[in-house]
Amino acid sequence: MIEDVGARLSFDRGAPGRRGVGVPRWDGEPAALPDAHLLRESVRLPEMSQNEIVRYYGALSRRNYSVDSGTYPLGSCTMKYNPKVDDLIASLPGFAEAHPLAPAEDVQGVLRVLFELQSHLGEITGLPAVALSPAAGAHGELAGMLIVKRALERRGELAQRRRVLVPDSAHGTNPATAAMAGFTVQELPSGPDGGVDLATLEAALGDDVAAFMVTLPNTLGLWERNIQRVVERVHAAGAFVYGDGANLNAIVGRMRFGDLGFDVVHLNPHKTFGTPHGGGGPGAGPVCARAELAPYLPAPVVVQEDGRYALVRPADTIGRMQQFHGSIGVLLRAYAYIRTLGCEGLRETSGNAVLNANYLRALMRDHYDLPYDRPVMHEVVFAGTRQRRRHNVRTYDIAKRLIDYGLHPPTVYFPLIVEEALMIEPTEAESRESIEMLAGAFIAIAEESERDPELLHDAPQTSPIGRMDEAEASRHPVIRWRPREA
Amino acid sequence: MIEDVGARLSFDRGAPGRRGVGVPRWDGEPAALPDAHLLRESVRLPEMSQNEIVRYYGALSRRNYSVDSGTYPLGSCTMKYNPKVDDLIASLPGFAEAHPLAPAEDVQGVLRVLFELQSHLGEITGLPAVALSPAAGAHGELAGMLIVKRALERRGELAQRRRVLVPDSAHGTNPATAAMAGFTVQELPSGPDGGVDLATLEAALGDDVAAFMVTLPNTLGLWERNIQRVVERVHAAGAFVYGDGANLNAIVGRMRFGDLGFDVVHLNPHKTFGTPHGGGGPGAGPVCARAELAPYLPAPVVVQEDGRYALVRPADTIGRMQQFHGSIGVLLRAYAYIRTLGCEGLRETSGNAVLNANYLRALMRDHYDLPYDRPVMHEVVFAGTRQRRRHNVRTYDIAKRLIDYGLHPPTVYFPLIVEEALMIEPTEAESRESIEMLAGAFIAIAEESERDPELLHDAPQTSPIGRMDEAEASRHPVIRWRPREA
Amino acid sequence: MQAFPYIPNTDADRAIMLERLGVASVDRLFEELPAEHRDPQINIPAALAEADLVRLLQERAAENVVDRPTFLGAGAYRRFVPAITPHLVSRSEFATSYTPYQPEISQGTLQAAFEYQSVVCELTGMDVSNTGMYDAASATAEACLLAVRVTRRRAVALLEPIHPNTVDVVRMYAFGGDVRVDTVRHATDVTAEHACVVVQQPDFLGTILDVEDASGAAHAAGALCIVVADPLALGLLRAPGDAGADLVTGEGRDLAGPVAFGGPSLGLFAAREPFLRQMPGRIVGRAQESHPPAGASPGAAPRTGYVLALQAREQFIRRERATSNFSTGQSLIATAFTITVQTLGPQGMRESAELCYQRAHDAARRIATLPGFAVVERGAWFQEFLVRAPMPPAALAMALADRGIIAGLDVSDRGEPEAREATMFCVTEAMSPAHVDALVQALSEIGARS
Amino acid sequence: MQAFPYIPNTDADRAIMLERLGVASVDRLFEELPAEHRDPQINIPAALAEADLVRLLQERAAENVVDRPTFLGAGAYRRFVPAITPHLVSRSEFATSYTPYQPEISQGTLQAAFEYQSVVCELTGMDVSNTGMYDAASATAEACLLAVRVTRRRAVALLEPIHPNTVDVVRMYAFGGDVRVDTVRHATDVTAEHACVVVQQPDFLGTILDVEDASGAAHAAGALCIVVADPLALGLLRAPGDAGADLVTGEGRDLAGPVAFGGPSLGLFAAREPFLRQMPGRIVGRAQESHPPAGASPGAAPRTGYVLALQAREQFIRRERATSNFSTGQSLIATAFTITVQTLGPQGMRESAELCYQRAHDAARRIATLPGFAVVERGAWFQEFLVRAPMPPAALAMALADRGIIAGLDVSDRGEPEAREATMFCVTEAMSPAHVDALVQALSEIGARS
Ligand SMILES: Cc1ncc(COP(=O)(O)O)c(C=O)c1O
Ligand SMILES: Cc1ncc(COP(=O)(O)O)c(C=O)c1O
Repeated sequence: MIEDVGARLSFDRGAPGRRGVGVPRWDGEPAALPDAHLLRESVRLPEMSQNEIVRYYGALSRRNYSVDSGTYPLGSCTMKYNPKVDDLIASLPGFAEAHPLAPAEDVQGVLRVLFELQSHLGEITGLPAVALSPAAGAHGELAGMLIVKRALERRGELAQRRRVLVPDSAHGTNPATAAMAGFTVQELPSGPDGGVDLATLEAALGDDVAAFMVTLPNTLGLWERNIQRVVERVHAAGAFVYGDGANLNAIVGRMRFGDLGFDVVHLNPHKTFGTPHGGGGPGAGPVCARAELAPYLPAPVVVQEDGRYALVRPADTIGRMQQFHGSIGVLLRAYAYIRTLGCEGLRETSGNAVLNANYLRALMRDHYDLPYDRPVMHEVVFAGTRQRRRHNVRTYDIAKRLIDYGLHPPTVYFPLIVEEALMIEPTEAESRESIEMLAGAFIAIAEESERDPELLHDAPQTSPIGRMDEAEASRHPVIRWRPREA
Repeated sequence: MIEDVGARLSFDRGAPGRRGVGVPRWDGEPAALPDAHLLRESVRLPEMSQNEIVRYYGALSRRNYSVDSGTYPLGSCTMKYNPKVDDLIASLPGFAEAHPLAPAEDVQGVLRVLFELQSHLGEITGLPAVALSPAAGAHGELAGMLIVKRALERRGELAQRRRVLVPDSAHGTNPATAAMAGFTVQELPSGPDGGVDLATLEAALGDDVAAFMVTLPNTLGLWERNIQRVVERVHAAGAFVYGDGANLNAIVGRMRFGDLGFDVVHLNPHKTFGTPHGGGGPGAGPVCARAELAPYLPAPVVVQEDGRYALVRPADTIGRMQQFHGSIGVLLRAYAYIRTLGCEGLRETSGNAVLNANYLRALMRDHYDLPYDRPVMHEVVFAGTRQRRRHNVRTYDIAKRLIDYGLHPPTVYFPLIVEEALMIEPTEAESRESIEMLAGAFIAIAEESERDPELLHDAPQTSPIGRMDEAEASRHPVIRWRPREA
Repeated sequence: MQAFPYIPNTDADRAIMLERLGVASVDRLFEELPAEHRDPQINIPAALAEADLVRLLQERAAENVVDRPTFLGAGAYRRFVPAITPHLVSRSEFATSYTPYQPEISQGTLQAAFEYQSVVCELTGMDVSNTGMYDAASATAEACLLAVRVTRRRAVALLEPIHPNTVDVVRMYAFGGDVRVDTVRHATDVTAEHACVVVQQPDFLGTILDVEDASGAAHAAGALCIVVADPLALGLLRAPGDAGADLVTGEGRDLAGPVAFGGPSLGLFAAREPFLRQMPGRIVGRAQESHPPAGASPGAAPRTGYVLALQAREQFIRRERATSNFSTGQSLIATAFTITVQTLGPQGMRESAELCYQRAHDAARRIATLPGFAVVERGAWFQEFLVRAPMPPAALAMALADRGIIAGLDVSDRGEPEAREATMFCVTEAMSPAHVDALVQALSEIGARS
Repeated sequence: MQAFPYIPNTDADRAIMLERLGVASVDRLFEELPAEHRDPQINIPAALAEADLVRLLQERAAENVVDRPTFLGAGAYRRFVPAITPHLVSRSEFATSYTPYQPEISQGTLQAAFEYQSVVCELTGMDVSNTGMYDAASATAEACLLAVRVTRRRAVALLEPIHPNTVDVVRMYAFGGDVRVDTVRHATDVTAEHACVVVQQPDFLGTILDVEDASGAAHAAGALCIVVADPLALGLLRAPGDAGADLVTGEGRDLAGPVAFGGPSLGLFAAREPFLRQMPGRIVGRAQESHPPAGASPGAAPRTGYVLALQAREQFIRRERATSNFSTGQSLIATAFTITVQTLGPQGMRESAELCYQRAHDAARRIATLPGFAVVERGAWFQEFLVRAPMPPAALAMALADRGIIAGLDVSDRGEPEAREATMFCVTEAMSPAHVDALVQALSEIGARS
């Protein structure tokens, strides 16, 4: 009897003539409008009273699971707690109302924060040349790979070095970014321990290789045991080591990319530094590089001289990533997060993230297959292979069934190299009890898959809507409202 | 499988040593603490991390129905839309951070708003002597009745006039307030049309009567057709007319208490002026009186002289209603609301509130009994008598069943003079469709009560929790957490 | 007709509805109202669009000066409130619901209120609490009326120094109840005529009292002991319930949010068990499901929830015989208070109280060393201290105002000898240390020039 | 170990967990990491308690001057955003969820995104939209790459005057894609080498263009026409889709919230239907339930919902052959944008756009009457106009700064003749009329003194 919210968009609500808000009337002398051929009649939009809009979007919100509603162990997403004080800080009028083109003397406060954030990220990564302007992880990757490209260009090697090596366990953004940066991508199969296989790497290296892109820890949640040798070999071949630092939560405060010899990394503050993910952004993607690469950083960067801060364009910059200076609201939150925890708190973060993942692994290991049976870092990848083989239950079904336990499913079918993958990242923000609860739900579901696999096939049952026909939505895409008669 | 939230209070969550927030360390020279016998060991409180607290209170919030979730037609409560811009205004630091004892020159902005609000309420009620400090409707009533008491005292009639007349349809706060003000209460039975019966009133009047308290429109949602004669008779008997103005939404912009001869009224901004009710407050209860009663107003009131605003203590004030100046945050919202609508918008408010109530009455009238079959003002009172008699379904069951329709039940069993009362106040904030939806649900339930009364007896079925055993909760009250072992 | 964003019906909607009613116009629905007074001229400004409204009120807000260092306390204290408190209570599910008459869809409000009652009992050391009252002063007045009811005595005693506005409010309620109000200098002045003695902790001039002295004297006279306590101070100080208090009230506003020019406020009200059914206000009790929904937990035990309890005390049932006329209270502020206190937790409440104590004592110590200035000695104190300057308090306030600082409260008009010529400064855990530095600097300059 | 509020595990928790793992300490879990680099010295300041953090950042925020009248625009416009927009998007259900990979529990995000796509299509007059990109400039760059893909041409043309930062961003992406970027003065300069022409509407110097001129020229050369449009202006101006645009981008930030020093932003990205499967970014599609929950609606039709659609274009499936590397986007900003536009509605969008137009034209008219000042004539314009003062732009900016006013943008370094010696002032619907008065007053004083 409760309304089927999905069937009625805002465009199907309200009534002609309703208003959501009043607009001040212009009561001065009216200027003539431009010629009619430059103008439109009106925009076709819903007409709702404010109450209707508030209820509609409130109802939508209640159809969402979120970190604030419960455990959200989506692997590779680091869905940790998002501090509310950081939201409050980002909304202070002094920050929120600052115009991006304001004279530097009017925006010293925000510039100082950004400058300090550059320096903190430089410290945290061990890579001191930092630019904050990329808008997300993938955008930071693009900036990083273009820095590599520019450096090769300046070395006169760009025409020759067009190949980028990427492990097959890499996040999809890595090969996609390498391609956007104009490189050809060669995928390297992972070794039996889930890490980079040195022999494979060596075989692939050559003087046409521009860079090796590696995620650390990798997307299996594993530490690259050969990382130092990997870096050596790549450098020896004259190529760059690009680090995907999106998994920094595993090692923050304990290990620095720069110390391991990486040339460039990007970070994901919307993962490691607790900025809210917003249902798919906004994020940010700071890029950190060795000092020698500083001239190529994307513009702008913040510099300080005699206690005054200014935005500058690096000498040989690859250009701008976006129109203005970056996701300032996200960066302010990241700064606040780092200042709240300090170095000690960041170490505790990685410590507890890794402890939670290993504890979960220990609790679940008898019930699910472990394709790589090694202690893990911040996340653990199980395989639903046993359940599929024995009970015709797929990882997809297990994921949907978790919803009925009031939990968000993990990432599934990724990394691609693990069959029926269940990639679980609990983060440090979950307590021991919530790890136990999560493991308990997984174990109960493993038992259900033996006893009553239909339960899983029909899941979820308690969600606002049932399983969706996703394939059909792509076969015959309807991606916007249209009036009923049309 | 989803947690039984009610069974676990915060005190049963978390773990010893967890922190919800850090507190700055005192790193100066420490002063000695007071003697040990003045100190305590520690306070027994939950120990939770911030994530746990956010999730717990978030989960609680999701167990609440609210105006922002849907139609909330609780009679006598005027549950209208609460504008979000008014919340924003009340939280502006210039208002939120002002100290109540700050020198007047530092708080001219808020004093000006309060002064203008006094004047707007004076205009709206036609009673120009206004004090804003009462904290809620009942508090405003107390202020109003003490003004009456002080006036009688100054007239030398206090010893003689100790009786207060109250119609039997009155809101419970009216007799309770008269008693708190030291008067004895005499209840007057309502006339056959639901209004004050002139003969009954005249019989009850006498030179020992201090005041007549009347709600306008009354709690049956009806206009007092004799109101002018009522006021005349009461005044002729030397008594005061006290108006409960909590139902102002019915007549705002269209009729003024002062013009009808009332002496004192209180208003409920958390009803008429859209301030959020907060699950039971905060509210405010401005009191408005004839000019001659101004010296008795509760302290403080705001005055203006030469463009400067100041808080003053009326000459012969009844005293303070609370420690400081009132529910400023609520009053700021009320001011913003009045300024948003202006006189025209306030008239539209009452117009649509009354139209909605009458439309609802028309849609439902064939399905429920109408004890007083007259056009109504802002609310309509039906009786579930037919359903009780024929199907052993009580108003209580009807109310609970509405929950399964995604709606909030109306006020039930009030006013006391209507058997099985269903008191429904839709407000102007509901649209025609939502009135139709509400009527549709009531009608469907009337049909269910014939067809399948068990559906109603077992309702609600879709709420976060089922029907509660309320009687037992009062028989053996458990009103606080205690450790399990105790 | 102009469309207002808060009123959905359009002309077309109204036409349909009026047609159904057989009424020609909306105005016709008001025909019972006396024609000669209908549709009066109401002199209020024309409607404002949201953008103009916000601009106007931003201008008004800017006319308040709130960024200067200020050392006012006296019942309204700047306190640390964590960001999650406003975040959570501004959720519209809490903010836009009514008093929880329908428990099945009001468990959020009800369970939060039960948490509040539990927290208040723990802080005060009392057995029971209601869901909160308007503010500390009105709660104290209601506590006095409770004492009057249970002792059947017609006078109450207030122990000085007590906040003058509390006295004022108690007198106002007492005027209603025809009760006499005596202010007394010593707890031992309480007599068999008094229903109770009211003690403020810390007292109005900042001193920490031994509540046992007052409760002992009150009980000896057959009176109740009511303590008006500062809830942050209770992070550090002995719970009044452990020192013989019968009723405890207090002001919860400042742990719930900003001082907000003094309101909305929150009156704590806690009592010993025997007074439970005499309490004013709403009370939430634990309850069990009587009809668990069919689908929910088949065969399982009824679930636990919360309901409004002991309503037979209240105005809407007992009418003129109710314990109070109390109806709408301060629910949202109570939830905010609860969240702050629980977020601080046992450690945080202690640390915050101690930080307040230390910052205040540090400021006092530094001021005491300034030539010409003295801090009045009067035993243990919490956050407020009395300063005598080389000039009268009014002149001191002016001199500080010239330096952009709002002084403490001039208390020189009070009767107590220690208040003579004194200004009461307040320093809390939430004040900026830089503001204290500015004060000390300003005072040292003022001292040097006088 | 110090307890951090964002990390629940206590020493006791860790002890239990480590025991289960048979590991002696948390540090032991990191033993695979190279010992010589483990636990480096990291030079960042010590942890701050919340109260100190807030105070620190309030100080930083106060170091930004944001209350002066300012007439900067150039891609970041102060716009009216109704209060319900931040109210709704700050609901943690929207703010703290991930990209909606699990549609059953992400309908809120998904349906809001579908609303967004619909609104963008309506505003731009295009057939399809994605869920939004980083900002206008990067969306424009991605649009250029789309044009390169579908035309298989290796150069793009940008029509001047266009925002210089847009040029910069397009060049950056073009560096990656090995694409040539030409800036052209006339649409007719587009050749068969160009994959597209990019037109800004209104153009960088504020003028309203007839998009048909550009689309006609582009199509004649076999190139696509990409329009970068101001979405508020689209409340008034002809939809680019009706004037021949193939792709429309734009900046949504300013209708979503405050300018926020330029970000986070929101890049609108809409296209004609044939380009749907070539689009970068996420796309949400309508879907039906395949397994309705048993209890929900027995026998009833499957319900409608929303899912991520056409994912085969995306990096996590197609990897190096994806249409873009796009992953995390600007979902929350897109929802805010949608709510603002829908709250304004058709009437409000028109009125807001006209108010912007009228306020700007009024300011220009008043400035044009000041002796010594001229407003450059160049056809219809929306919110930005070029002023020549009796002094060079830099001197004008200084003179205004002395009067507490931030001037418009100095555009005198640009090539266009109309920009010579000019300052570009921007006035929007959200600017305070008092600020415009102050500007006119200041300019008249400055004019009189020069
Ligand atoms: C390992 C890894 N790399 C890259 C990315 C891409 O980051 P973004 O989504 O912010 O573009 C992610 C994001 O989830 C990631 O987990
Ligand atoms: C008619 C009437 N009078 C008085 C009151 C009491 O107001 P309050 O609850 O604000 O004390 C109410 C409140 O609901 C009411 O409806």
